[in-house]
Amino acid sequence: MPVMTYREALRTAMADEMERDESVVLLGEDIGIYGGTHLVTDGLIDRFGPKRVIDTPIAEGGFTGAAIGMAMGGMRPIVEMMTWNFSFQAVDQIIQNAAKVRYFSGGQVSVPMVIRGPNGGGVQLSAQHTHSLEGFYGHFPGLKVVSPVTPHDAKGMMLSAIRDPNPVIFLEAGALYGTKGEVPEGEFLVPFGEARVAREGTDVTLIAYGRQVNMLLRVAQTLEGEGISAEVIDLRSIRPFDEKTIIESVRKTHRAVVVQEQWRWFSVASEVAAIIQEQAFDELDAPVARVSGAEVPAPYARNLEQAAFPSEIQIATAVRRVMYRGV
Amino acid sequence: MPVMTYREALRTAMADEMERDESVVLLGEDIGIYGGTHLVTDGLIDRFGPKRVIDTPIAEGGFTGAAIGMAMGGMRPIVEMMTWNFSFQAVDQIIQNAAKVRYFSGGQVSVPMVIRGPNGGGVQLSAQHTHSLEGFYGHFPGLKVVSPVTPHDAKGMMLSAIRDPNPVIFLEAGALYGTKGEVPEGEFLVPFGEARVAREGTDVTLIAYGRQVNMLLRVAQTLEGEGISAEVIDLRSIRPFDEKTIIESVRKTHRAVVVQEQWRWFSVASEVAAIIQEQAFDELDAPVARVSGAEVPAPYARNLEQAAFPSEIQIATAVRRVMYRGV
Amino acid sequence: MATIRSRSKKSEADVPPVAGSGGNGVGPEELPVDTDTLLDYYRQMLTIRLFEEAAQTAFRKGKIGGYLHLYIGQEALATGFLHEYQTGDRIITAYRDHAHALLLGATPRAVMAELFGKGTGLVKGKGGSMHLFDVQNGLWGGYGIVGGHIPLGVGLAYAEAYQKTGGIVQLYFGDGAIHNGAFHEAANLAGLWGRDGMCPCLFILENNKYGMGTSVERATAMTDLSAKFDSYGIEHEDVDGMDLVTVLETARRAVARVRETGKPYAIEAITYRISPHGAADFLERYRSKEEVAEARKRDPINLLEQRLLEAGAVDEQQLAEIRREARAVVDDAVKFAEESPEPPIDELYTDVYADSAYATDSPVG
Amino acid sequence: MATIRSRSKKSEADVPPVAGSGGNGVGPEELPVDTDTLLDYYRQMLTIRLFEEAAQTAFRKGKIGGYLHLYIGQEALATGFLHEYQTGDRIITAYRDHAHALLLGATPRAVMAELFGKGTGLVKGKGGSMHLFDVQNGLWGGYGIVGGHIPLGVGLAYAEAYQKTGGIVQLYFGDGAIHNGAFHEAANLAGLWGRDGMCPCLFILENNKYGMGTSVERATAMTDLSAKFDSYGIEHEDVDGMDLVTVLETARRAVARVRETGKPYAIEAITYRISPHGAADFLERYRSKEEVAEARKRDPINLLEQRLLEAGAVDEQQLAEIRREARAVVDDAVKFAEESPEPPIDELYTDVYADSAYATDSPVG
Ligand SMILES: Cc1ncc(C[n+]2csc(CCOP(=O)(O)OP(=O)(O)O)c2C)c(N)n1
Ligand SMILES: Cc1ncc(C[n+]2csc(CCOP(=O)(O)OP(=O)(O)O)c2C)c(N)n1
Ligand SMILES: [Mg+2]
Ligand SMILES: [Mg+2]
Repeated sequence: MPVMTYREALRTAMADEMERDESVVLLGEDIGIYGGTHLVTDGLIDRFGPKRVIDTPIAEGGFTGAAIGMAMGGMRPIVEMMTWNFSFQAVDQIIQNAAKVRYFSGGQVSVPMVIRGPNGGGVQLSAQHTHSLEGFYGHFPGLKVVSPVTPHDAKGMMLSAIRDPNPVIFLEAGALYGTKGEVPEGEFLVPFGEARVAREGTDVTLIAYGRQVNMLLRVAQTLEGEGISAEVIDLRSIRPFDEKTIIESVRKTHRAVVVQEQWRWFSVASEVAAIIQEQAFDELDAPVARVSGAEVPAPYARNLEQAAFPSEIQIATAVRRVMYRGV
Repeated sequence: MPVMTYREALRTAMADEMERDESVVLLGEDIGIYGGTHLVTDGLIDRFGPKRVIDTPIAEGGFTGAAIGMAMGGMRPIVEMMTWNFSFQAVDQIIQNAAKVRYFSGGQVSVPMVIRGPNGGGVQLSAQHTHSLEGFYGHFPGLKVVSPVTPHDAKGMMLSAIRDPNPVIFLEAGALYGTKGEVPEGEFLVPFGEARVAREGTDVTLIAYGRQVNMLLRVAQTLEGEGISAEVIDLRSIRPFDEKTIIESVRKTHRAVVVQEQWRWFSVASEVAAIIQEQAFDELDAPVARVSGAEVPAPYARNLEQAAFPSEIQIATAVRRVMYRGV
Repeated sequence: MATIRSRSKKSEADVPPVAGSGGNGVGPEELPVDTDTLLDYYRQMLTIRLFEEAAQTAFRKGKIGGYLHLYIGQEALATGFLHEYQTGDRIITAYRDHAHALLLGATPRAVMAELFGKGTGLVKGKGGSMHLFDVQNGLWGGYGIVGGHIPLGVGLAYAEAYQKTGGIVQLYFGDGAIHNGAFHEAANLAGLWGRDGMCPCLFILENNKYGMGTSVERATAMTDLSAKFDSYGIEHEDVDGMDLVTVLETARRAVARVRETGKPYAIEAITYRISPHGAADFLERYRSKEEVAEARKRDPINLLEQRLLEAGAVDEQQLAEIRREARAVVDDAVKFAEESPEPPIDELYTDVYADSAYATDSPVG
Repeated sequence: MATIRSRSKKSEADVPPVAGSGGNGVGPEELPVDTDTLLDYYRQMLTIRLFEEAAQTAFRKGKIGGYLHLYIGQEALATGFLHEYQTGDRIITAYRDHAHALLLGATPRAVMAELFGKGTGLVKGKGGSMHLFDVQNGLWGGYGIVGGHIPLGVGLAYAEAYQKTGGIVQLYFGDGAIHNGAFHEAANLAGLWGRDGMCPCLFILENNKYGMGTSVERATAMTDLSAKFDSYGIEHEDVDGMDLVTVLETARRAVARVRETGKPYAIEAITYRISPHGAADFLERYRSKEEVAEARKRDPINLLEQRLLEAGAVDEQQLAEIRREARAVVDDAVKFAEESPEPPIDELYTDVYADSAYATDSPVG
């Protein structure tokens, strides 16, 4: 299988679909001539021209809304949020129109569109430019929300997203655009709503999505040295959500730790803990533990930013706690 | 104690503070000459004039942002969202500026402001006009989020909100503006972060906020006939959150049901379930049960809308389930 | 079921001609539009009026829930512009949308049933008054968030151009919406895309003098609203929205222009909301009774009636017949709505996603 | 610590006068502003330039993280307008904010330490380059969301008027921001409130030709940006932002006008961003090297140097001395930043709420 970066995997998926389906177009700030601030769309304007790779003014609400209109009108727009932080300006369009117009039109219209861009922190962008919005958008019926971490899933889920007849919130692991991995050639779809067992284990279930999955894999390695066998689950898809894979794992391990970069209150980890205690209550040997971002807007200074996000040490500590190993 | 409506309680609190403190001003659509679409601000423009009761154009982002500027500049604005549904247009201002500017200015500024208005559904306003946004806003550090249900708390929490040096998201029970209750005269503050035990009981803890609290009280009455003694907790304050009162109650009852109008995924009920299993794991005799709104945009038709929100029957059923009574 | 549309339903090849295209110097005695067409529109406007009055009555009786925004006083506007509708065009508006739905061909029965929240309603009882959709007849909604639908309209127009359908978008919005950022961002995109012929969008600003209780003068320091399109390189003109004949003439030119050029164009239609903002907003402190009475003198239906009578195109007996007919249509719609069943409860969970395979409906966890 | 501000620090009573208030017909040979003032500003602009070049170097070395947006080419603009700053005024801008902070009196040490993310930084290392705040000197921030700070500026201006402070707001924003809805909603409010003298806000649109990689022409069909203020009843004028003398003259009139009337006023300052958008944006496909070279010919610092030399107000030796001095200030700032400690980890949890009694910091549940 060819090896490519996360960035290239996304680009390949978009380009392939644009070749296949003329109704697919891209919109966003500086995605064309500039090549995209993260170069995800690099070169596409040369291949597909400015009517299909549309550079927009700085008006997230306006161009996201226009893309919703395009989607209703039979096109398949892919909107780039230069970063998801700017999507707050488009929240009204995403929630009030994209997520709901199918419902309040009694099923007369659909909104086949993708909104994509980098999500999450880790490069000192500070408070206004650091957010993990999985739970924020995942709350709303009518949206689908996904968050791939491997180049493989980046391509396979982007293909699924573009073909999905619904609005898809596609949260890319911004810090990982340059990471490489094997990616199957041609058309392959990674379906939504299926979590991935990234590592098998028997003593404890570690659950995350996005770049925290990679941390979990490293922690699992460390724990192996302590005789703890950790299973690692990559949720991949936030809405729809794969309850089954999690519950099956917990039935085996009887313990779970959920890790996320986002804030703890009313979040993905809250839901995962709630689901596990609901559906595997009698199987649990310890409370589900959560490790989340610090309850502060993201700070700029490197040392503070590092302290604001879950660390491998915090995660390992949480695991030992649910294992009742002296901590 | 005088009896007044929820609406009057809010108005009294605002008027009292405006008398006391000249820096308090109101902004919003049709809050002045029109009297407010829910008449909460009725008469205030006559008492305080148009420089303190400011009618705005339909530009939620703009006037909320301007109010943030006023607050930074030493005033204490109270913004009316005609309904919270329109606040999606102001999300960028609320989250990127109000919640964070204190942090990213290193503590140089503060934002003493209140954003208030009716929240929640129940009067057939359909998909774009029906939201319960406690979890949505509660997710963000820097904000405080409250949701009083009695006229007593409406006044006492509004006074606290106006005097709070932080931005406060004040979610009013829109369906209850006309309900009456006893309200102490003069200055009394209901502090944030303290849940209220609305009814004592020993067998099960029922937890809600807003108009669902009233449902819980009725269900508790019904259950009494079945020999189930239910304790009812009104959270009142979503952020800060009173974990202690809940945990103490569950230590006594060993069972809990959380009820909310909002959607289930990544919500207040998720967090409450997660907290209880974390902090009272060994005390729980059954999984924490949740009853939430149906996972659909709000429908218009009366029968569908009723089916979309938690019913007393659903709640009673959930209680019986956690009590392991045949259901 | 019967619709209120023109007796001779239009198709692209068969748009009823508007005579006297010059249209200036139109005096009360001469009718530049052919009489049959005008009479037909008179009938439609009257039916809309009676339909909405019946809805208001039903609202007061508690048979209609939520919000109900009436179009009373503004009928000539949608009637005149939708006269230019051709198959493939897309119409989008805010929540004051009953007239648009009826004029495009939704049956009064289906619209009234929607207001009543019945399963036979235009959108199965799921949307209500604010969310009328009738995509097969060109109505792309009915939206409740002020300003929020304007970007959608611009995107729909891009799609028309991209797909080379020959269709255009008619995008209606109010004087209150023009102060919302969504308008400005969308209008700027329209201007930009229009340079390449990629935005056949006719902006129709319905200036009915108020956004809820706030007059235009209290909402902006610059009250020449259509001039705000200058910021986006979009040409514009104003029209007297109370006079159907003038509206028809303007609509013809404006629609043709947008269709030919693929560029946006804007109309500010000066009109007046005679009804309260919503059916529940009885307190009207923001305007005087005298002002409303004054506006009623230019009620578009009376104005047209006057013209028709003065031109001898119709007599009192014919008018009475038209009224009787309109009343019958409305009575039938109300009866149908009353008698229709509520939507089946299963409908609660449909139409959330376009791929029904998947649902996340587990309210009780 | 030393600041780069005017040697004679201004107070309300003691604003350095700008001579030749007429200011038109300014030729290269005559200097309508007194020489000492100009020399002082030359020193300040040069210090800013060297400061930012040093920051860029530090960024490349990985000592500065996140984003770093330089003001190179635009220095005359903030220098000229902030000349009119009086105690009590409030200045607010976007993320391209180093010059504003330095000119208002933040020490180069504190600003550089902020960029380095150190505890001695202007905002304790919490904000970084985009979020410089120095409230005691009138800087109300540094914001990173395009358009997002514009409503804040309008609200700050309302507060000035409401509290009768006599202060005004200088609100800076870019050509890219003018297409954002936040600008339009805020400008409309400013126009409205200004009618009652309740909005002493000077809008300063820094048109540096590009919003990131998008030129003004590719962002809007109507490129006369200041004319967009017409929609809000706000008067406006354009100024050559490269020429300090012209800027000073314009600033004096504009600020006085806003201060007297309590009404908003707008300036479009035509300038050019010589540096890349951000320090990491080396790929500049959107403009040619020739274009940048052409713009460099009107580099505001060279332009001023030329003027001073031609007028005989300064000689090469004096210039060398000023350069040496500026360099020393910058070197000292870098050294200070390098040697300063990181913020204490406890700072992570402070400044979230203004009432420190309460915190919700339990990341590990
Ligand atoms: C964003 C938003 N804010 C507020 C409202 C409440 N609201 C509904 S209609 C309306 C007035 C709109 O006025 P205009 O655009 O002139 O339309 P008209 O009602 O006159 O037809 C307001 C404020 C809303 N629906 N959406
Ligand atoms: C709402 C939003 N969208 C996108 C961005 C990313 N971004 C940062 S600066 C910038 C360009 C802004 O251009 P302009 O306003 O002209 O200011 P300049 O950089 O030229 O000083 C963009 C698109 C952002 N910060 N905020
Ligand atoms: Mg109006
Ligand atoms: Mg610029």
